[in-house]
Amino acid sequence: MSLLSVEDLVVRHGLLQAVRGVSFSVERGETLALVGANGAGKTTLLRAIAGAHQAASGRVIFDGADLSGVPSHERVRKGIALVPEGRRLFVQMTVEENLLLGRTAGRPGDWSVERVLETFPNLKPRRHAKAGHLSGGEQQATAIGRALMSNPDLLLLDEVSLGLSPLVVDRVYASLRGLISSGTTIILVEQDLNRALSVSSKVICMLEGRVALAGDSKNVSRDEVTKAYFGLHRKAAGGVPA
Amino acid sequence: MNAMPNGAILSAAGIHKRFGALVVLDDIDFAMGAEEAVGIVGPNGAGKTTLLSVLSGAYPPSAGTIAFKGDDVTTLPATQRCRLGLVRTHQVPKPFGGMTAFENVFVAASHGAGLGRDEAYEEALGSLKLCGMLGVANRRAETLGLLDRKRLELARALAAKPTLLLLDEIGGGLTDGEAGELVETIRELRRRRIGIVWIEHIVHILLQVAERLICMDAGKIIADGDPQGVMADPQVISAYLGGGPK
Amino acid sequence: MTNQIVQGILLGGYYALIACGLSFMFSVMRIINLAHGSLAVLSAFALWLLASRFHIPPFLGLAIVLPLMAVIGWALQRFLLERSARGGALLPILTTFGLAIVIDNVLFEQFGADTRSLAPFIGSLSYDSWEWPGSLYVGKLAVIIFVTAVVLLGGLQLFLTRTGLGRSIRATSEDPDTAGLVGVDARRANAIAAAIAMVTVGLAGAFLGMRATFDPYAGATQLLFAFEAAVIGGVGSLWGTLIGGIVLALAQTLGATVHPQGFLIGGHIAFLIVLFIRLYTSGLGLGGLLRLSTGKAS
Amino acid sequence: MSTASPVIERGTVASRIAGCGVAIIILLLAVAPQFLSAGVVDRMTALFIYVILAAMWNALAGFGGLVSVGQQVFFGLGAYFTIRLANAGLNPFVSLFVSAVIVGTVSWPISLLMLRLRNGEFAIGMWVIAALTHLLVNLDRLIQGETGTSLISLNVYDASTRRVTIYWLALASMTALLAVLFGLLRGSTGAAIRAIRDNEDAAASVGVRVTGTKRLLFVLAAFGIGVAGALWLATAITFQPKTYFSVQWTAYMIFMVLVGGIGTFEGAILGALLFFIIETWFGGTGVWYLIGLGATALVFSLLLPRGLWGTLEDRFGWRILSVGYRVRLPVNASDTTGGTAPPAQVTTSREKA
Repeated sequence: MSLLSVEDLVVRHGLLQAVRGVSFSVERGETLALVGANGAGKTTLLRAIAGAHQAASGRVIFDGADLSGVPSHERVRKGIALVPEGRRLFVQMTVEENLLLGRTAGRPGDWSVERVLETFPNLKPRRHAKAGHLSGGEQQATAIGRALMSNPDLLLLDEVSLGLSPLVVDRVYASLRGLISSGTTIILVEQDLNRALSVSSKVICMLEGRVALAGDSKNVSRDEVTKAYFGLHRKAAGGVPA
Repeated sequence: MNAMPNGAILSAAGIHKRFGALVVLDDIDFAMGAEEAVGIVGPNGAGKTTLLSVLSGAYPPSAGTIAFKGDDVTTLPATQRCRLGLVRTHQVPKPFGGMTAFENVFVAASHGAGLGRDEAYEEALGSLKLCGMLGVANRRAETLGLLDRKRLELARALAAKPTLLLLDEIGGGLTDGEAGELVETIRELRRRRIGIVWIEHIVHILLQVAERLICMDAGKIIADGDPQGVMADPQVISAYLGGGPK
Repeated sequence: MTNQIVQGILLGGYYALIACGLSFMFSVMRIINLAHGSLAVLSAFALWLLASRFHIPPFLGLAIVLPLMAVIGWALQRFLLERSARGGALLPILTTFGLAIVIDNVLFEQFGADTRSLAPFIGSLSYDSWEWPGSLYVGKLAVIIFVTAVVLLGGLQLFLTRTGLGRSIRATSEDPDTAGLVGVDARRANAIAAAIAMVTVGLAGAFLGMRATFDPYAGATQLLFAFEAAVIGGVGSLWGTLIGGIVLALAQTLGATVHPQGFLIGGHIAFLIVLFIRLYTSGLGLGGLLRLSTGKAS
Repeated sequence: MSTASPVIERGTVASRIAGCGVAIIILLLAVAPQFLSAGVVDRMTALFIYVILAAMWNALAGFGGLVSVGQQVFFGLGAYFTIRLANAGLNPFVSLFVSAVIVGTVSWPISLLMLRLRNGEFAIGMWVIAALTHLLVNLDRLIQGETGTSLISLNVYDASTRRVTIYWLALASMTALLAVLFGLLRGSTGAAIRAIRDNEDAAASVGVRVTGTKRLLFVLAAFGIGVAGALWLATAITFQPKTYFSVQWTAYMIFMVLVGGIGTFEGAILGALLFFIIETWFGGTGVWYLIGLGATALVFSLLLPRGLWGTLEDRFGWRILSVGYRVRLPVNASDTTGGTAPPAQVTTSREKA
């Protein structure tokens, strides 16, 4: 049984139908990369899986249970954690407090403040700093750490490298590789295609709310993805996909 | 770049915008001629919407100057800039929810364009018609769907009789047919000699209208010129997709 | 003069007490509760009823009234505020104003127009005083109120920073959406925050009754005091509220020395002056005055 | 394409009939004192004042989005300045209106500070202003604190002349204020006011002068409520600050507008009428009456926030004194989604009243 399966999911974001019938599934231990231009519906899809948006139709099935109508805080309890776009830290609170909040769901597991600080050594001296005063890389580490604190079975990462310097991105990805090798299931939204393909086993490219391309990360070409990304594949084909 | 090209209708020089420690616009120089149609693309967080907000007067730049029709408008509030003919739309439509679609547009015609009653009626109806909204003219805006709200956003800006229109992602979430209509509408604006600056993520729509394309990334302009050329620019591709070819 | 300043500072403790619930609710739920003062008076009447009818002294009566206030706060949030807040920013003002009118007049219906006091039920505490160096006489009750305010504010601060529930409430006040994504039940956090706010209101009502008199329509004045102290204290920590309360009380004390009727005028004018300075120096007009600064980048 | 252009309609058949009806009612009301008992004339005067209060609060809150719980300040000041002017020797009836002008003038500086506040802060900030003004008025020796004073100079007129004159003045004030308000809200300024209420940023971005427009509305509402306060003084003769500066007045305004229908012109008038009837029937029950008012306001704000008229308007499309605009499409227009499609008749886009 897949850890997560998304079945013909339609999500409205405000009035916008941001996700227009998406289906896919993720097995335990897999890493799925989600790419696509802005407004393609990636963030909305992740947020819908995490329960921040309710589906207009279709289903999200996690660990065998239908999540329809389950609010976001309950989903954290079931083992889904989201690192939201823009980090969304509680800027008035310290790094430690942000991390402790991740424990609200009370799921048993190995993650502790200490372990997060071990994993992201750059946070160690910043433990009692307000999250609003952190650098971009430190903020990102805190956001990932906060999600890990709930000991999730499924980790959703939205644009973790956005606004970071390449050096910091390398560091973030090094820690992600650690997580992946320890068996954590991950869905990752990433702008940087090469990075996305290098860590993932599967890739989905979204365009205007739909899946424009899905494949094995090793087998898709950069060119294919670029075409799907800008919606040029269908112009070239001279038609509109059904 | 201190000397603005002659005949520039809008020129911005040395624009910086910071929110706290966050630098969103980093030394932007931008000038365009009247009747030009300029597209702006760039990945999330590149500062496109912020640039539009600074140009339209929603908030002042942290540094730099903006001139419109030869006058310095850097400190002029949005209301005044609108009355001068520099009008914007909002990425997330901001309709006057308790008013009908017609009333929404009428406000812009009578205040933004400063028209008398009958001219304002003509202008408002004309804008609604151009945007295909006559059929829902009597609906309260809060009851409209997203597509109609986006159209209303455009119709309302048009009714203020802009000489230069700043469009922020009016194409998002449209079906192909709807996008086609939108392109037609924009082409009609061009025939009416209205200058256009258009931020859009749906690049293939933008390419049908823009005669010049600017790509922004991390608060800077990284490419500016012929649309096909800009889209082929490796720097632009890597701004979107990162890294070099695989 | 020293005497008046000391009295003023002590009175500020009471204002901090009544203001902290108002600003706490505002910073968490973004709602100004116009029934705030009326609820304080309700608590005072409840204690009065317990004392006069059932001979339960007010300090003991708090053991009954405060839990009751917590329940009221929880219900208020769940059944009124949560619902009306969905209708935009203006509806909660009207809803809580309607509630204030109902409470005031129900109290009037039950207890009549007479002014009451809890002072007769707390023995000599209402008039006892300590002599401090410099032949300064300070009322024991005033000191108790001030100390209570400090302890309450400190306790609240500790609760918010040191406990999981407190962090959940702070997270909800900063960003309810993201709070849900890290596992916080925002509705529950709001209801608990409202319950806590009402407990502080209950306590403030008790002290209102002990240190002065009250009548069914006294709620409006208490609301204005609370609002003024909260705005003067401004953004930031709960301690700002204490400073706001003290400034308000000192201004009132000063007003009273200038003119026999200057007590309330002094407070209102101080409030307007602070408001004027804040609005025209910091450009806070757009952000809201009571709001804890979130410093969120756009 | 069709040759016929859409027509802008400002009213319906119903509204034209209603317009005539309103004119007839006002005429009837003008001659009514000949036939009515003294008591009824006094009650009718009160009704006119309620209508003014409701219309003004509705303009501010319902159209402008400015919810104030301190509007009693202008009610009290209207009465206070009348006392002051009459005491200075001005004819008491003239004083009523000069006083209201002064109230409007005073509201200007108040607006400079208060209009920078938002939502709840504005609401309660106005309340502080009302409380402070009340205290300052109490300081005036002439008023003698809460003891108050009377508009003695009215005593030179005999009781029935006084009653009928005040009745007429109240009727005329109500008519004039409603007409001015209707004209303002119906015109392009009214559209701007509603636009600001719905989205201030968007209003600014399409050229609406936000601050100036809000200020105009604030001052107009202050003036109108000042007139109401002055008229109330003329009927009651006595001036006790506590009565006039009571928050109860704002409670009444909120009740009337919330029940009648916030943001609709008809709603405020309907609300005032209902309030008047309820007061006539239940006013004697004293405090239960007030509890009922508060509870009704509470229930309406929770369950029926658009009020009675707003709900009827939504349900049945009733529009009598509408300030809105309707576009009527020519019958051969291609769009079929338009709400109203009566026979086309005109080929220009001139306004039809």
